[in-house]
Amino acid sequence: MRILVGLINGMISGATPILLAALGGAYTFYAGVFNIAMEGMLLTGAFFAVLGSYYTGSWLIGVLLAVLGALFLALIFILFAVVLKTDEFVTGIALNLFAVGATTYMLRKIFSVKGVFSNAGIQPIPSVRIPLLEQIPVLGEILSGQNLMVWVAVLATFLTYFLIFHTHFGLRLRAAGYNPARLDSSGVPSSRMRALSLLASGVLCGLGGAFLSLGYVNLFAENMSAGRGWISLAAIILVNGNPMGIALISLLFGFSDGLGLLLQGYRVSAQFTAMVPYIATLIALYFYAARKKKLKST
Amino acid sequence: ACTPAAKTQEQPKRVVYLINGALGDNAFYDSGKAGIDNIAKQYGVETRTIECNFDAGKYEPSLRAAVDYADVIFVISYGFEDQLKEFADQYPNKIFVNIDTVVENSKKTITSVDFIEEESAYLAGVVAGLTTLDTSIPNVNPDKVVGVVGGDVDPVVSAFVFAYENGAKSVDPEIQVLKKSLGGAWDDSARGKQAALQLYDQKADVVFQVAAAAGIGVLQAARERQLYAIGVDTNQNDLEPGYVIASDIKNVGKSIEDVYKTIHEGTYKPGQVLKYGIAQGGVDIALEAKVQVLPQSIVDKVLAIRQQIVDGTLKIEMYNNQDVWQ
Amino acid sequence: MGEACASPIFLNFFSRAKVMDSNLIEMRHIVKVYPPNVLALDDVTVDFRRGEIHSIVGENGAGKSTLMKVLYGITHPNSGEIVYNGKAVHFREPGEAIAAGIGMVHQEIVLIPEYTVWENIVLGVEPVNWLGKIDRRRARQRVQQKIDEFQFNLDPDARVEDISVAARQKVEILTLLYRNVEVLILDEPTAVLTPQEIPQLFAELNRLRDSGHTILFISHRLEEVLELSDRITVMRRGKKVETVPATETSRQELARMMVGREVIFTSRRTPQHPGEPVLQVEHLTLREDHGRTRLDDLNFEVRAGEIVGVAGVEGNGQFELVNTLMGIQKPTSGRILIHGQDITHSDILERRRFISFVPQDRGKMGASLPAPVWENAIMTHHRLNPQLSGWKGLLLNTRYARQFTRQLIDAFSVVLPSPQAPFRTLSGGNQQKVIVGRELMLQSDFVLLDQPTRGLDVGSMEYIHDQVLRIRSEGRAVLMISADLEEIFLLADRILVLYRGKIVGNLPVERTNPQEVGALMLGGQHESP
Amino acid sequence: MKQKVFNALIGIGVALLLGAVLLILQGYNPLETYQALFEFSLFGYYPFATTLRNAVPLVLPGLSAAIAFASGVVNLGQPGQLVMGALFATVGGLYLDLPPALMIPVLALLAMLGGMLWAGIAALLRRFFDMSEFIVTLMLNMIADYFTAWAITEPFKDPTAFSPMTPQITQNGWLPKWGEFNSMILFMLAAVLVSWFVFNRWKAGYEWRITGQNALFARLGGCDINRNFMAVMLMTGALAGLAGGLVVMGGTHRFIRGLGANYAWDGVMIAIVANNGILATFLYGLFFSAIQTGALGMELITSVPNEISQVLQAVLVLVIVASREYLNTLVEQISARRRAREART
Ligand SMILES: Nc1ncnc2c1ncn2[C@@H]1O[C@H](COP(=O)(O)OP(=O)(O)OP(=O)(O)O)[C@@H](O)[C@H]1O
Ligand SMILES: Nc1ncnc2c1ncn2[C@@H]1O[C@H](COP(=O)(O)OP(=O)(O)OP(=O)(O)O)[C@@H](O)[C@H]1O
Ligand SMILES: [Mg+2]
Ligand SMILES: [Mg+2]
Repeated sequence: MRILVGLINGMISGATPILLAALGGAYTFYAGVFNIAMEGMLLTGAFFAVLGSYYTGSWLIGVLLAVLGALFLALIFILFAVVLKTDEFVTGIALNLFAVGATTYMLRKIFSVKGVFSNAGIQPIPSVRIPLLEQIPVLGEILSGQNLMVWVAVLATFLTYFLIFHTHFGLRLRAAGYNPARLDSSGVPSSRMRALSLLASGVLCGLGGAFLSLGYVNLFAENMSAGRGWISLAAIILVNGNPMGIALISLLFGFSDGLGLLLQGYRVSAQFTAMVPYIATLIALYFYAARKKKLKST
Repeated sequence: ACTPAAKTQEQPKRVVYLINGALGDNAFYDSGKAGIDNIAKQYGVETRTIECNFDAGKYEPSLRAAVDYADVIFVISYGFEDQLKEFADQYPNKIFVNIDTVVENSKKTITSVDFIEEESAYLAGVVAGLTTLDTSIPNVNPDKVVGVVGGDVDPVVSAFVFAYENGAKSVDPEIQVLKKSLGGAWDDSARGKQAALQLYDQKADVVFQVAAAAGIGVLQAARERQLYAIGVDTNQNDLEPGYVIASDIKNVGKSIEDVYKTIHEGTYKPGQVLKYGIAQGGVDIALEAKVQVLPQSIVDKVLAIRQQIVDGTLKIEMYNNQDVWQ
Repeated sequence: MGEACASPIFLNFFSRAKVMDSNLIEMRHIVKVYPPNVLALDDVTVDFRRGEIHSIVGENGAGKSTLMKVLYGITHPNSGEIVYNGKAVHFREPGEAIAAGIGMVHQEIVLIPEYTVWENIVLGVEPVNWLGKIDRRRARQRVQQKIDEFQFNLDPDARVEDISVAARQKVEILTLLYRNVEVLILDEPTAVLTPQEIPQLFAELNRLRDSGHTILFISHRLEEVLELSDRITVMRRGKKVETVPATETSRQELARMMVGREVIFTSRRTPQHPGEPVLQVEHLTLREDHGRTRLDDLNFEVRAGEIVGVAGVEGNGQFELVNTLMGIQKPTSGRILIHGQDITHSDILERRRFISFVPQDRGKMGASLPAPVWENAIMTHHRLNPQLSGWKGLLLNTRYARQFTRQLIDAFSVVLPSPQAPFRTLSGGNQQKVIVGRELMLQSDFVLLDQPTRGLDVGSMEYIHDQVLRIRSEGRAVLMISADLEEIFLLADRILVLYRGKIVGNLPVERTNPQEVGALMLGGQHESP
Repeated sequence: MKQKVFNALIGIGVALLLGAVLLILQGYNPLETYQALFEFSLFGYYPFATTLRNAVPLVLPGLSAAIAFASGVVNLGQPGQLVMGALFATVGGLYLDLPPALMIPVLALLAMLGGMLWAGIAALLRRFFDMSEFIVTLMLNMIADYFTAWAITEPFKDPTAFSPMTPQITQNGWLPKWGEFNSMILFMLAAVLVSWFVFNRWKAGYEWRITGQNALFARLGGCDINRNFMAVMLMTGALAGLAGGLVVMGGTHRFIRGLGANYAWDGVMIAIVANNGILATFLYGLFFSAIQTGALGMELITSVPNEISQVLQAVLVLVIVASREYLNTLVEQISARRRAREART
């Protein structure tokens, strides 16, 4: 029982950063921007979260700084990909490279450590305990005591869904992806929507990064995004950017990740258990592709 | 020939610390760096550190750069032992000191510093075993379970796990040791934390981390669960005060300083294998912490066993490629 | 936000009264060069009056669209000024033009197929609540209101991908009316309409004019221009030739001003007896899984030395007919035979041994724009013509490829910088000549032409037509799909009319007329004699 | 062509300037730094040889990516294909025993086979379940990474080693060296030439190019799209795999942890910077190899940390591409303005 609960909690906290990043990517996906800089934005967010939290002693400012940090990357992306019309793929790859180098460098410059900065002075993002629910055996243990950012992610999922499919912002955003010429000729510059979508993904990746370094664990480690940005990209493409689908895939990923670790108890080599999430993603892709095929044929 | 003559033979001017990985593990590599910095202070030599960041493409050029630059090279050569041997043979009058593994070149010029991790890891196991049995310690459950999280499944980590398990079982053969490996994700502390959480869910009271940066996640898991962890390589007892009950220390810096001292005094002999166990101060267990969790009784027991090891009355079984992960 | 501002039109009623035929818009000395060096507008000066329908005619590439795009703020002139409502304006983007009351419907319709009609229309000026949530009820009702006001019959909730081309055009116009523009620019709106739909459009335009709108109308079709407009401006090769009142000119004169020489509008087709059937289509049916029938039991044949024209409003099965003939889509049932040989299930390359194919969209299906001309010229030949392959069929014989391209260029008098030049840098007409040449040089007995002269000017059009007639006289079988009835009557021996995937008419050209065919295209019954 | 070279040079120039600004801001002397950079990468016999050798695992994956992208195939699996190639070559080198004259080509072929296999999986998944090769190759990268890690820690591990690695492959499989010049360079040159030839002179290459530019046109023109897709996947997989094999045969002589750490991604990056041109990929590959090799010198002489050279690379990539494209439009606009002026007068 405890193990199951642990697995579910593991799933949730494993899914959160991916979910946040992927939601960010969803905006750019609909706006027709090929954004692979989520990895870098996560990492930058994680770093600035720790920076802010450590120096001000307030996790809130940490989160704020995380968002600003990721936004900074988004701005560079906008400058090159939207303004100077540089290839989006190059911009993304370069930004990821840049993020790794820059965070590592600042880590050394500011905290004069390399690798990990972990310190009691880093204020973590609090977790939310729900008085009455707590009592309920399993459900309580899951719903209560989750990190605040987990609930933010849940909120973000629905908010994103609402924004993209029910507001004029969303209508224009998707128009920018479907047919920028139309959007331009109806008086809304599509480049503006592309820029906005990048800013949105900056904000969300910033939050995701903050969760990595102030939520789940309470430290910054070089390259701690550890490929989560790429997973979120896969999740987005997998479900064509649909926020609900993204949430699902992220959970699937978080779950299989924990499951992998658990399987080690049962004579499976660590390397194979570590593959589980990626294989799970492939399987998901298989079913998704099959479904799309059916839809197309009908 | 420790005479003025030896003294007059020109002193080394430049020292390189060449590591396969990267600084910042709060541990192994960093402790070596500390030693290097002390050398620089003490003897006023120029020192440089070359990190290869585990990038195989960098090993040979780095070695080349090192021999071009320095006359003494302290090297942590996981992964490029072969190239190291070649270079050592090519440059017999440069001093190569290989840390943490035994590398022997045909000209026998490489001196190796070999740490006996098993001794300290064994003590870590003892600490864990005694702790899980002592239900008087807050939150310790009656089940006799302890855990360990390794960054990878390579021989070095396996050696730790092997001795740790022996130590724990020496306390009570019924103690069960659960293991998790991060399969090489040394820098993914979130993963490290999740692994530890799973161990705690499986009733472990103490988790030993052998996972560098990812290991910090393990320590934080301990705090979250109000349970206990054992640190590695440096004294991490105060990283999460009250939850890190001990640390398995590997004092790379000391060994480097010792060896350099001999070089400075001209007593250095190439081609040796220097064993650094507890007795030599190469490895050790640190039990003192700001927030002391271990009852004195346990501390005493552990120190007693430590003493036996120092005296040589207790021989610790060395790791020898057994499969320790099941 | 999103609330469209109070209509300027009422104001205009009063102003209109006093300044009846004052100039609403003056474009002075406009020069536009597209990078690197396409001189699209060469010092053009023209004025448009309030409340008139002003047509602009000219060959392809004469600069009509560019002129309008400059006015609309899509492209920016290198020099020249625009005066609107008495003051100099300079629109940086269409949004500003719209805000000022000028709207444009593009030559190639730009709508979002995935969106509904009302979503397309309100895009950019959506009525929203305080949350930014789109107020669907209000939006729909506003759109409906406009639809009623101007008597367009449209379903605001239909998805654009499901409605006819004519309807899409209405959506485009409505989008502008919804924004209360006073000047409407329509770039070749009739190109995609049937003879029956055009009067409807004109009626709507006249109504708009009477309600105080100014309409700038671009077209190739001279007679309709004469019928509709108050004044007509003729352009040629980026220069304005002249602006004349519609009442004081004629089709012949306009054509001469456009092309710079006399143009013959009569068919040069000589009677000829068709031979053996080359293409036979039997019970060809294409049904999509959820029941929608795209092709409904087609039966017809094309004989040697015969040109069969396929008439029909776009989206009635032409696309699917081409796809099934070419093997892009597999038919649900039925057979396709060439020379009696069943090719229903053979792959594309197999078919290409028998079929020459000129697609309707040069850029999408007919060529690779970035590739050099010669690489476009040898496509398909590289598979069928052994001389093009070198060592063991692995290598490409580039020397022969260039020689081959030369032949094509000479045989079809293509004008181009060099065979190495990127295909995109060729003019539309020359691009089409290369494609037609490539296909006709395949020497296959069956030739499938899909809109072979779409978007070509009179000169290129004449040339292509001559080629089509030539291969007819060579005794090849031609199936020509065209939205342009004039062209079909000019060339075809027999006319197939497609309606909702059915063949609703199979008429010898000499025993029918555009009116009848037009009626059939719209689903009217065909009264056989 | 000349225009291209010119733009590239301008781009590099601007990038280096920006890099210098960056260095000054961080309190380093740009001149010294750049000098060290090039002393350790170009000036001198050993540095140059090293640069060439380090270029191999950049250029080959680069070629792989370039050909794939130019043919409209989104093969991002170079990292995985590289390590699989390395593994195959290693295993071959462990268990086969042939004279060098045979051993070396055989191992090279094995390496290509490994890459092809890994790319082939993605190709088949795309072909039969139309699963986007984009995601599949990305996931396969991770899987290959763990798979090889397993292979060298369990079945093929060197029991005497202290970290996960295989034993050394037989001497016969080692690539010969002439002084500092490692013969893997020859393989690279050969690969470049072959790639160029296939892509520009073969009928297949012609069809790939056209397909990459306009798939529908190629299909209607009678090209066998599916077969071409498969062929491109396999060929690009082979190129990436070969890179892995060469790293083993010419460098480490065994599969060690962290082999091919980030070559392949750099390769992809280089391909895009080179606009998927084959020769351009080769040249940019050399350039980035020089930067990376020289970075070591910066660390040693001016103690500029390795991160900085990472940042520097990012800046290089962005600025080179950006300024190159910006320059093109600029040139066109200038000529347009001239034309317009003529028209007015
Ligand atoms: N996208 C483009 N890039 C570069 N040059 C172009 C482009 N489009 C057109 N041109 C140039 O503009 C010139 C005119 O193009 P256009 O298609 O209008 O020719 P045209 O006047 O229609 O002649 P034709 O009657 O043969 O179609 C062409 O000669 C071509 O070189
Ligand atoms: N984006 C562009 N880039 C380069 N040249 C262009 C571009 N758009 C148009 N041209 C060229 O500018 C000239 C004028 O084009 P424009 O579209 O105004 O002609 P048009 O009169 O509208 O012809 P059509 O009847 O085919 O619409 C042509 O030579 C065309 O090829
Ligand atoms: Mg036009
Ligand atoms: Mg044209």
